[in-house]
Amino acid sequence: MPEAVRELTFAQAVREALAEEMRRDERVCILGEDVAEAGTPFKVLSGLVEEFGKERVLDTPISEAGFTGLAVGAAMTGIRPVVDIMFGDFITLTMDQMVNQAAKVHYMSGGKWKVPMVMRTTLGATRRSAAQHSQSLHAWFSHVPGLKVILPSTPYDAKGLLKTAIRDENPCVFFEDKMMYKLRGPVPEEEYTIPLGKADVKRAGRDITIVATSSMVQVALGAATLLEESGISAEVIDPRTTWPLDEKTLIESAKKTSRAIVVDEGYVRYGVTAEIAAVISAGAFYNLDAPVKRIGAMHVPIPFSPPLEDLTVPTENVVFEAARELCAHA
Amino acid sequence: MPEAVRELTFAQAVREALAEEMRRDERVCILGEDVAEAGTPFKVLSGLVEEFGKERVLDTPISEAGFTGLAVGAAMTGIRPVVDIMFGDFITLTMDQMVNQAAKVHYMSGGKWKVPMVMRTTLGATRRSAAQHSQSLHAWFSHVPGLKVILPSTPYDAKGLLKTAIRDENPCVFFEDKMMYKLRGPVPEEEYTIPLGKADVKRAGRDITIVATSSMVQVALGAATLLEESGISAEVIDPRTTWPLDEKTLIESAKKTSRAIVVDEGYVRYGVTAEIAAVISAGAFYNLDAPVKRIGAMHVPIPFSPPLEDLTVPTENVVFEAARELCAHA
Amino acid sequence: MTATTYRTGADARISVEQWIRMYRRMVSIRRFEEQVNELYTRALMPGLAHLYIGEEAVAVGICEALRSDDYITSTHRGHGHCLAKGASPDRMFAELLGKEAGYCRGKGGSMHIADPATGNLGANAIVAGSMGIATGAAFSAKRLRTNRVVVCFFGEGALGQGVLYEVMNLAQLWKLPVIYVCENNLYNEYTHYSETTAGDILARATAFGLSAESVDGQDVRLVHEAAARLVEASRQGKGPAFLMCKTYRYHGHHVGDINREYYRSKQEEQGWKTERDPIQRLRDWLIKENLTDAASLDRIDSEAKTEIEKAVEFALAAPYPKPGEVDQDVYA
Amino acid sequence: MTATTYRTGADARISVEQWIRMYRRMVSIRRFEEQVNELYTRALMPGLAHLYIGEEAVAVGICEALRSDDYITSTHRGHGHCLAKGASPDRMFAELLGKEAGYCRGKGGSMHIADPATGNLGANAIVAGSMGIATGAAFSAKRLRTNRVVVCFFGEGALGQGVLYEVMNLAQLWKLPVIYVCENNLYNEYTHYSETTAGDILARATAFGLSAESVDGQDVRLVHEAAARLVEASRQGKGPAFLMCKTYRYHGHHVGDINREYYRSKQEEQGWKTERDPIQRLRDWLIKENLTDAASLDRIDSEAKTEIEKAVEFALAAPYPKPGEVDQDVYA
Ligand SMILES: Cc1ncc(C[n+]2csc(CCOP(=O)(O)OP(=O)(O)O)c2C)c(N)n1
Ligand SMILES: Cc1ncc(C[n+]2csc(CCOP(=O)(O)OP(=O)(O)O)c2C)c(N)n1
Ligand SMILES: [Mg+2]
Ligand SMILES: [Mg+2]
Repeated sequence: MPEAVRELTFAQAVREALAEEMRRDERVCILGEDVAEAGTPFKVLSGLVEEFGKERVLDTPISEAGFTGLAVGAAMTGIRPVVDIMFGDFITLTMDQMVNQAAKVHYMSGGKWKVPMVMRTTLGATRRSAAQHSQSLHAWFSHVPGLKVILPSTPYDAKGLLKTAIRDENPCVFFEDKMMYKLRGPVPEEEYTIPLGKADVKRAGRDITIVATSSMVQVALGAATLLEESGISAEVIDPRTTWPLDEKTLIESAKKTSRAIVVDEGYVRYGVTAEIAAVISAGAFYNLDAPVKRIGAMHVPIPFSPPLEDLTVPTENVVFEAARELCAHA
Repeated sequence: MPEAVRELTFAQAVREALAEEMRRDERVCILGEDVAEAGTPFKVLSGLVEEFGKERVLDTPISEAGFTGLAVGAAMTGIRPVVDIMFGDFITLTMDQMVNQAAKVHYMSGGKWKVPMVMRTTLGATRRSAAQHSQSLHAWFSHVPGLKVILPSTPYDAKGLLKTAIRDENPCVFFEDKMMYKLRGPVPEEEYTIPLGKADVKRAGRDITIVATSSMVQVALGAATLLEESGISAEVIDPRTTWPLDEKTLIESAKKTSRAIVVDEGYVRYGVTAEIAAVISAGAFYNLDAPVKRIGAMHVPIPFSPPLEDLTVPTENVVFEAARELCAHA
Repeated sequence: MTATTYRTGADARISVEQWIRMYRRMVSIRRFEEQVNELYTRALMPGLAHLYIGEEAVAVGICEALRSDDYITSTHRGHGHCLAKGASPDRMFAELLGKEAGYCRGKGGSMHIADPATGNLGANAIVAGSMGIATGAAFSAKRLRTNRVVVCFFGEGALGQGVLYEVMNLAQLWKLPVIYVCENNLYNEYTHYSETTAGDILARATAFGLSAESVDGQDVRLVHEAAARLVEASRQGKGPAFLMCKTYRYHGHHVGDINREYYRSKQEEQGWKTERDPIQRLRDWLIKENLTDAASLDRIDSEAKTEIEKAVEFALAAPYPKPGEVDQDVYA
Repeated sequence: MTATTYRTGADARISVEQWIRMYRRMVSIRRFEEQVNELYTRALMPGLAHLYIGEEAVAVGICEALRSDDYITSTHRGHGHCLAKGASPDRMFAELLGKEAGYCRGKGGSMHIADPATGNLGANAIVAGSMGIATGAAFSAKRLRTNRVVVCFFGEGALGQGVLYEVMNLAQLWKLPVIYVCENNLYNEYTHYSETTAGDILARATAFGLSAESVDGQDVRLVHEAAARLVEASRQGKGPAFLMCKTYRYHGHHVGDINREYYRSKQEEQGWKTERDPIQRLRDWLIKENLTDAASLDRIDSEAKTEIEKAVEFALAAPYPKPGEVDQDVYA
């Protein structure tokens, strides 16, 4: 990254990625509920319909399965759709289209048809939106061969990864933590893309590896600062994509530091932390000084009540304490 | 288990569990496609409509979301529905009903409403049914708080676990490996149930722990026989339910043997093997002599072509070789 | 429309007490929702809420036609349904504030209020999310021979979800006692329904064999007349029905939706408020017909106001659930 | 029905060559499917297959109305659609046997045959699974101004799936060139459609604004006439349409469904086979109208037989994919 670059919010970075790709390639279309004039409830898409028109930014009925399925067919036949699923909780309605159709079309057809589409959706809690608007369900898609799953943690990554996803020939799912839309960060004016499947060392360190995804990267970075004050040097690694997964970078880091924590806002059980912990536990087996620690959402539907909800998501402090404890081990 | 008990097939055991529970509790109903006269394509339900009538064994339209949703409401209001989803691949269509509704109703209502329902469905490949009829997607439900997930591996377990699931006050998902329906095994005539959340040591051993689910238990037992001939004593543990998960039994076994393999027919990545490997890696950290090895479906949509399909699923030999290799470690 | 056109046969069977109760409920809902807005504006309420103001006649006219053990399912815009089915404002406010005294111990919030005591199967934050549930409750009612009827409330946006058609098919095949009530307030969030809804709405129900009709949702008397008729038929075993109520939400999609001019005009809003207000309409009619007088209605208004104010106070003062509650009730 | 009633305006525009081609295609499909059954019975085919025998007039009559670059989507009962759209039997058999020479290199099998060269977007083993895809292809056709039309084939069982209503709504709102073709063969697997289908099927489409009609699917001339008209209208920008073809599968739901008497009688089967066979019907008409003679048709019959036999031989002799293929083409 060059110095003194412009700052954008996460939402602006997403919007800029879309606008640039829509300018570059007129096959790119956006489909979703309230995406046009409203620009989505999060206002992430504001202004796009004005520039690209209603033919390319299409308000749909509330039919997540229907328009996701439509996008699969459109992608097979020359359009590059970007589907907007307002809340990640609603991917439940699209699983057949994404998993039985989008993910399998290329393979089942012996490599003949392709499905170059992107689904953009959200994850993340603490918005006081309760159990049906707060889930982080990205582990499901990560489990399915044929899909790529992207979890940007900064405005910079959001822009670069989304541009790559739009150009990718496969169905990609792009999860945005809704609580990060206002997060600001440097985003250069110049064109750039970020490859899928390459982890990013968000902070180098020696004593412990913290693997974190999406907004948990910010939490991990906060924890790393606290740890530094306690004399512990934490390395924060952001896989950026859960599939493809850059195992090598994660394992090498854990080998170096000999301790690892995995932080993800999905449920711990059968979730992203399970896979990454399993990968590190096996890959760095002979170097680890302590069990890999997993941190994620509490195993409950997300409660509405703020004091309860706040207990369910990982915080800087929880990560900090866990790291300190791990570092106390031989 | 008493000696010289009767043998039943897996399908018969499932049917008997349903019949007994339907006799015991007239609120129990079965809903699904071709469940009545046809008794399902696998003939698992043959004879039930004759005994219980069309009011309690209901053929539905091909509306997986619709009748699963209907079951949620019926369960809340006094019926105990058992929903039949013909192939596990079709749970994609029920995710909203199961995850956003069934799993959350109890919690979201502050404990007031309950959803005592069972979804029965299948998993497992090698039936030459290709990518949309061969998946083992149980990891998804295992990830979701509010659901219980059951994977019987023998006729005995199938009967006892299904009876318990029907009596449970929560939404339970019961996965049957379609390739096991003809498997025979002892099933006593006397009434019994099996608690959810208790692993079963299917074979005791000293040198290595093989944790296996569903039909992979049979594969693991086969491998254990081969291993015995090589002088390796394998302990085969069947968690029986992925949620609740009997961590203690798994960890204790791994501590004892100091080596573990996890075998599950779902995809390895972000799947059941990830969770179990992570649990054992952390829980038995100081006792393991080798990394926990994971074995599952190859990370590809299941191909139709028999020689290809056979490469995608774990076999006795693969488990045997993996175990031998692990045991070669210090 | 003149008063006499309202004097249908059904009207005649409704007692004055019932009209007064409906009036009181509509006023309560409105006061309730105004307070919700107030709580939001004063940053006392966590999250958002979707106000029912303007649509009161629908919930009230329909729930008045139900027995207390009949069931309803509700939506993200659910406060009106809950109150009309008999929930009490104090515990509702407590829920909206995430307090332990709330209907769901604070775990549900605005979009998930549920209450077995009043037959409320729950509000639902998934558009069309409660359709299966409502149909299933009707399945139980039929199988258990409880003679109950179920009302499934949903916005016209839910017409976009396929599950509606799946369950209407099931309900008609099995003759289940469920009334699908479409609250057509013209907007799916920020998009006019004409942009999302092809063809003819009622035909979407009649195609599945349901009887379907449409009613002016701003007139509680018409709503109630239709509801009473359809509920009765369903209770008699005639199967499901579909009722579209034409209505309007005066406020934004949710409390934070303040600038609305990019999707609808102030004039349009003004027209509905001044010319078709359901509370004003019933009030005018009651007075005109000499069923009561303005002073009595004013008294009801101020009682409602007081009741709601007290309820807010109760909720504001109520404690949050204890931290240990967080992992309770995940499993029954 | 007498021959003259067939002489509609549309009929007149069809050349003899076209009728002969349709005849040949129907015969080919039937011979193909008989061989599939044979392969299954002789345990030479892995897995199962769903035979199209009896329904040939639907696929053939409709695909004859399509350009070769028009798209189709198909179902688990898809061999007829593939062949009618121009696929060659040898590579289809190879696919059914899991051979590398198959359309999908053996990875798809009977239920997933797809072929860009003939505009076949793919068969689909999820009931209603291809409806989104078909509608999306129509979206592309409209946006990219290719003037293509898409035909979405599905069985009447798919009427149970909500996604159909979601995409019909979208197609009508956006005036997409897609024809939803419902092959009503009376059964959803082992259940008669009247037990699963409430109301009126055509009304389910007209409710969303689609033009909808029903045709005797055993008469290729009626099917083709309707298809040609609807396809043309769609190509002109008139939007989507719905066509129900009343038809019947002679065999079981799949090749292993032998004992069918618990869900349908032998008489019923016999009636359809002897009185309404689509091949026999076209044959009789062609001869009666002097458009060809029996000897010429016999020649076609035996050519088709030979072609299919050769295709089977090719497939049986063809090699399986190499093991290394197994993890190829997961990602593009
Ligand atoms: C499955 C799903 N998709 C999208 C949303 C987001 N959403 C919440 S309310 C709403 C509009 C609902 O419109 P309508 O059904 O007409 O109800 P109204 O708000 O007008 O009462 C949308 C799109 C949701 N909650 N659930
Ligand atoms: C979503 C889904 N549910 C169930 C099935 C199982 N299944 C396969 S074919 C079929 C019946 C289909 O009937 P219809 O659509 O009328 O087609 P037909 O077989 O009569 O051609 C069913 C239930 C499936 N493949 N997909
Ligand atoms: Mg609305
Ligand atoms: Mg059929």
